[in-house]
Amino acid sequence: MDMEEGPSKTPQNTRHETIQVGNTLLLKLPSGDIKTWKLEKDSTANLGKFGSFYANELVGQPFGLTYEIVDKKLKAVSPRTLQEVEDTEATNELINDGQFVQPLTSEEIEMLKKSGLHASEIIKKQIEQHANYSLKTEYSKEKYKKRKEAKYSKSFTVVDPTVFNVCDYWFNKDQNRLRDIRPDALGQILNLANIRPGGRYLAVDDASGIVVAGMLERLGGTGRLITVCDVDSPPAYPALVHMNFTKEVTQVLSSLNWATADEDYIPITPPSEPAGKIKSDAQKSRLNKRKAVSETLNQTREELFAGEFDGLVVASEYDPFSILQNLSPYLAGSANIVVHSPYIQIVTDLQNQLRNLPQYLGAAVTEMWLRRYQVLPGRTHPFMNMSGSGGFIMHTIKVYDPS
Amino acid sequence: MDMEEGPSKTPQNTRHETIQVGNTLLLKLPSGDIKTWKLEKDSTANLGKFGSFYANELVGQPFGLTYEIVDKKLKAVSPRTLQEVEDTEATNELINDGQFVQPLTSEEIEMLKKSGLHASEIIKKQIEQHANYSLKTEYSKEKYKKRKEAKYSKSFTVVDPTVFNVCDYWFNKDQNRLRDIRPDALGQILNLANIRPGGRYLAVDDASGIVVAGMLERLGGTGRLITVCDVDSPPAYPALVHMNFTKEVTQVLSSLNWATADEDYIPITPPSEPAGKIKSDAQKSRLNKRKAVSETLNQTREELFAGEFDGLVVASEYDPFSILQNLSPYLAGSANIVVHSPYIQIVTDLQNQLRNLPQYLGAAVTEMWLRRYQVLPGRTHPFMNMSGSGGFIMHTIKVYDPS
Amino acid sequence: MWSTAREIAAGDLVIVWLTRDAVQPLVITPGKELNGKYGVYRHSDLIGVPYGSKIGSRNGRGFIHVLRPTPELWTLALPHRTQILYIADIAFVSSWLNIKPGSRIIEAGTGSGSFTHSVARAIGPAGHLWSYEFHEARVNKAREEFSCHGMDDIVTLTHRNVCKDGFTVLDTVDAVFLDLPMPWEAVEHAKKALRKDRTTRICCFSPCMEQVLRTVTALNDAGFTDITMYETLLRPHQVDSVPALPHIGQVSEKLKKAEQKREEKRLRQIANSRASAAGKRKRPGDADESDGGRAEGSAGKRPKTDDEDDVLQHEDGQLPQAENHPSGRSAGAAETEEAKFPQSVTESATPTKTTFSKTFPEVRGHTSYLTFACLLPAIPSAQADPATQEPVPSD
Amino acid sequence: MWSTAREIAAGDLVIVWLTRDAVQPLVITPGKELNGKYGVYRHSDLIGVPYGSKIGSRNGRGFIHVLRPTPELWTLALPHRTQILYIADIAFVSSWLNIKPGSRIIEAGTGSGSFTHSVARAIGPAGHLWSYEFHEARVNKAREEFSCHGMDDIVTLTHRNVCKDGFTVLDTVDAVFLDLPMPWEAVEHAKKALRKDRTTRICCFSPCMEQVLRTVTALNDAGFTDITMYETLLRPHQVDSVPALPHIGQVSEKLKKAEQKREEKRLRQIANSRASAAGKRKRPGDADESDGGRAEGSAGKRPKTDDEDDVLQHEDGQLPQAENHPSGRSAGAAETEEAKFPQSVTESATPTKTTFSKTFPEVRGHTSYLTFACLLPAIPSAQADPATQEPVPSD
Repeated sequence: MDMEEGPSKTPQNTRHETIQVGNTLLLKLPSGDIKTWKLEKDSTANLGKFGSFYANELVGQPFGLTYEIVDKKLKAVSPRTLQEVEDTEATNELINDGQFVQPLTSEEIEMLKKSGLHASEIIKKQIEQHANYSLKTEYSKEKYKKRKEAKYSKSFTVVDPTVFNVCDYWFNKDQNRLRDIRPDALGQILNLANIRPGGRYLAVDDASGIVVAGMLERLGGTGRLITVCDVDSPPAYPALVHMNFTKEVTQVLSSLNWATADEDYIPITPPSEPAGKIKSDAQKSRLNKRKAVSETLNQTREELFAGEFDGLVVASEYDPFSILQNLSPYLAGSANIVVHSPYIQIVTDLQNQLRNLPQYLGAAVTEMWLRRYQVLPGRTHPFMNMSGSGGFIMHTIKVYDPS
Repeated sequence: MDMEEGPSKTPQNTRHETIQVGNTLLLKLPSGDIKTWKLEKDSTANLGKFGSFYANELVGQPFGLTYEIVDKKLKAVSPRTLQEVEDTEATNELINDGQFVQPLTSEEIEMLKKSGLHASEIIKKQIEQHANYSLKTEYSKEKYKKRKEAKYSKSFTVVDPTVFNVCDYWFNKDQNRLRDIRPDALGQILNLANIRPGGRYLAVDDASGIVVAGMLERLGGTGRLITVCDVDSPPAYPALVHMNFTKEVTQVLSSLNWATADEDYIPITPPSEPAGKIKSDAQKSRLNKRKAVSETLNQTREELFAGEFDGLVVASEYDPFSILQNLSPYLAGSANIVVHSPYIQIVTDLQNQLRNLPQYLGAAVTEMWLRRYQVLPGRTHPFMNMSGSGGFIMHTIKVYDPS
Repeated sequence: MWSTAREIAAGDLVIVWLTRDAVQPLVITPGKELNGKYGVYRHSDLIGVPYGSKIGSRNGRGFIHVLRPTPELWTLALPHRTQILYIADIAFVSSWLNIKPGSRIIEAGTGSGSFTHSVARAIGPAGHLWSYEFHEARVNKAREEFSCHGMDDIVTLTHRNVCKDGFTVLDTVDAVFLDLPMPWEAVEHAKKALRKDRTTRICCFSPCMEQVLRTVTALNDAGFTDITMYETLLRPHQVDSVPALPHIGQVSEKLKKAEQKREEKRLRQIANSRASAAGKRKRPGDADESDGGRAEGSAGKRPKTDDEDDVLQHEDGQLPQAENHPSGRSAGAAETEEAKFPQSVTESATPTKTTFSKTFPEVRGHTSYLTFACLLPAIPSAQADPATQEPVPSD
Repeated sequence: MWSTAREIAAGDLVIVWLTRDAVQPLVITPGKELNGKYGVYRHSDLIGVPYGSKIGSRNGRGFIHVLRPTPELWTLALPHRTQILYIADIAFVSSWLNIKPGSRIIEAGTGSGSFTHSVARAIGPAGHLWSYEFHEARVNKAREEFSCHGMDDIVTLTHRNVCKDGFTVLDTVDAVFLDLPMPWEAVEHAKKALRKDRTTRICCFSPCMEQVLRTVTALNDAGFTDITMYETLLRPHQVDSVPALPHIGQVSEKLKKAEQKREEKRLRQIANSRASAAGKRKRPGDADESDGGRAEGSAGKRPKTDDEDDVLQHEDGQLPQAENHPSGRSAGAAETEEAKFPQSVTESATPTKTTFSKTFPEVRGHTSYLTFACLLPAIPSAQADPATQEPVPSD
């Protein structure tokens, strides 16, 4: 093994290597649901019927592991293998049409649970009582076991908060809030917009901050990102919270709104100089804060208006043509412009509007298509249900209009 | 084997069981191209470099066989098996990037061909001369052989003229003339429109007659089909010719145009009664013909205006809403209406227009999606290129408006 | 099969359309009643009514549409019994297999009968369908249905394990459709059942790729040609008619006005507090603090410091935690509307309506792989002279 | 990697955009010239010009755009050398594998270098990519390219058969990407190269399903988890702005007018022929026969009898034979336009323009199956007490 090749430097990261106090985690439950939970020091996490545990148990652990809850303590367990049956729609010609008969009453199950029996024991008991169990095919048996396991197992998995996983979580939770930005669409957007560490970008993200999350991760704490939003207060980008970014990563982000991003507008800022003499420390601190806010705003505006940005990403509920007309003057030549929309009509109309404008080169519309497969041994096939739409992307390159 | 079940009657067919004089055939050449050719008695067919043969040789033969041409006579050959390699994009990490070097000059090949050498012999000669041949992988060798075979083999296949195959031929030839009606779209249209033997239907087919071809085949000589076209003369439905329908099948079809299909319009027909006394037999015959035409036109109009048709299929270059508004009064309650368009905007706008009209129930828009696979042993995958669009379908059910 | 009369008669099978998602079959039985969500309908009231009519409930509050059955409506109305074939697959298979009036067809197994109905419609009374099913309960259910639907003359239903026992006809059918867990076991049997005097066809319906691979091998070994495989799907699109997207100039104007209002309010408050400065001490700061109302755009949002930097302080937990109901920017009144379409600023938008569409969020991603092949007619052992060939009937 | 300066400098790699289908890389070499279809461009003229400029040719007849390279433009401009990864796959793989600034990545093989460039951009100078290629000629070509593109610090390229000899790093990388004919042979080697202190990832790129099945087994046997497989594609849409579809009322009016004109002409001809009836005999019939001009709608069509039934006589060959250039109804002037959009009656249409779009007729239907899996961090042998765990650096 030839180890002298490659760099010796320790790579930076956009978040801590292990789980920290203050992290907002995505916990995957045996039912398949994902719960979002903020790790507070010395607290107890409550996963409802899946149990509760001491939060501190997770501190310093790597992301991605599965834990069983035993007396509020956590025991990391080995990952599952492919022996399990996850297909819920396999044809089974030999099974009687109808439902499994529940062999134990819910009262009996409740009693067993209260007696502290382990999930696997409850399932075993149910199987023993299930008269028809031996008549089922192996697939059906596995299916049955799995379903029961999901119901009684006291365990969870800490989802590794990659951009892909965070986007996937939000998309599955409410794809409207993400404006249909599916993980494949986000990956596409980031590549087409040529996001790289050190680059300077503009973004309009009305998609819960998933675009900002992706861009910040790709910047990795170097470069610049200015977003423009539609509210007077700084925009909430709720998807960011699950990224657990370090301060270094988020400090490259500043935001303006559609008023403060207007060159001709002079924002009304409350005076940061005292009208009379300073009356209290509180007032002084407030005035200093105002001054800082005002200065930051002015700096950000100057930075925007100075232009020469490397790219623009738009995922907005507003007319994209009006956004491009407003922001493309601040783009450098050869900057990439990417507009995502859930609706094909919006991006095709946009491409049509850009067609004869000399400052936009090679406008093209593409649709995302994604298909996931079940890869269980002997039962490989695309999942029966698929996401219908990851939206549409219009990509173009800003060029200098010689006229 | 229990043979007493089932019917004893001989099924009818929409064309002759075997190839007939007068048929228009689709001949698939070794190159993969398909040539359309009309079988005239005692003629000689010329397939260019793939040879020529006596047309009579094909009369009475079943559809679907492959023939080798030997001295203008035909020899049916056994079908190819899956041993052959058809994939032209298999990864082959071990082959040098670059082209095969042609070991024989084109002059040498021309000489071999003139000497009457069989295709397989020429290929063998080329392989012998090919210095690098043994270095190639088996896949590459097969590929090479196949390419050469396509070039020199004197053979062809008579395509079985099913609706699927005829539609596929036209679609590949010029999908614009078929208004993107891919074979899967056509199948979908016919099922959604509930076409059955004995039914009575209306159609607007600006798609080269492929819809009419499909509907006539599904009627099988019983029922009725009235089409409305945009020219004063009877519409040309060129796709019909490849179906080689019997007269029984086509006699259920009549056509009107957008003027004669208008109830308020009185068509101007040249007088079929002589203005004075009849001057010649030619004139008499012409007048009789006129009379027949005029009567047929009036009968078809009366039939349309009497209504109670079972379904309407539209694949038109005109505004589909205006078509529906004109023709849906002639539909029976519960009739199925199917509108196909290459453009999603057209069918979505249409659905939107129909949404609040009480005579249309359950309007829904669907997109066709089709994918074909290569199924060669060990190399199963979707074809690298696929048809992008088979169009969009709007389906709705005509109901009685109680108001 | 089903009634082709204009009006509904006693004993007819009709399809009752309550809503798009509630479609159900109904055999008209005088004396019986149908209970809808919004009212009651007497079967006898439907007799003599034309198919395609809208029927009001007896209390006048609800209504239904009574439709003529089609194989597609029947499939839609079918209570889910086993994995049903989907209409896209059924149409595609019928088309590739060249199923038309007069065709003779085999299907195995019968399953839910969706394919059976579609084939019966296409082949008509001149054709015939042999349908085989291993599962006895399904056979009985299907036999009853086919009889009730007037398909006895067209369909011969047999309870049989075709992989083991083969089919009941020889050299007869034009096409075979296999929807079996192990279709490769039935391929040789299928070959026997297919007629040999013209090109015939087979389709194997298999959800998993591994089944496809074995099927392809079996078809190849049995001498089938043109082996190919397809997948087909229908992607439903949802259509919305909504106001055109607002221009950002509109947002900009709103923000500017809101800022101005806020400043005016602040100045007013300072003036007020100065006026009452004699009485109280700490008021000016308070007035300053409250800073007036936020713009309409931020209505319903959490109170926030006016520190421009707090967007950078997520680690400190000052931003809303995205719990089950995240309180992010679209968490206000706009959220429920947004589920239909983004329109948080539509009040001021122009009234121009645009039609937008997109694929439904979740669509059918897979039903089955459709493996097709042809069996070519036997080649005459010696090429016959055209003159000596079988006479061709002239029509 | 590539220049980030505003202006082009000598030695820069630029992308020259001639048309959408003609994009090519160019290393600015003073003294050289670029020959376009419509003119000549001196490299030296490009120096000092900002990226993104439009440059006229020296004769003023042509122009080009000079663009800053991106991995996507580079891939687009790449002369086809071997099966290149497509941009949809590259983006998706990068995303799933969580490739970001500072990541350490392995790829095998290097192939055309498309993935290499995309990864190099994403990981930046703080990351590292080990790239392995078996094929010597490709290694040499890639080495030259990477050097020219300033990627030497980021990419370590090795000529090696990784299936046989494994990788050159141990417990180091965050993710492995395998684009090999037999990826399963490299899975155990990949496991060794991946770091074990956090969740790491692998992707195997395989065109064929059989490769996927073997890969899944190998990954499972090696202890990888979350094994899943995806396909991703980009479907390009073509956009047209065209007049709204004509209403059939317009066609109807045209047909009626044409019919009237024809009748008028017929009557005129009869009147004319009667006027000259004294001189000649057989004229009236001829006038009758020619029947005047056809409607505009049928202009360019073959002459036809006015027998309403002839549409039923296809067997007799009276209808046009659809040869290579069928002379059907759209065979007239409308045909070439129809290739762009149906508009045969657009002359009389309202001038309202509508935007229509559809997928390109032929699109990429498949590139590869992307099989993914995770390797979870090693579980501590005994669950450590939180207090005794490794100290966490505070930032």
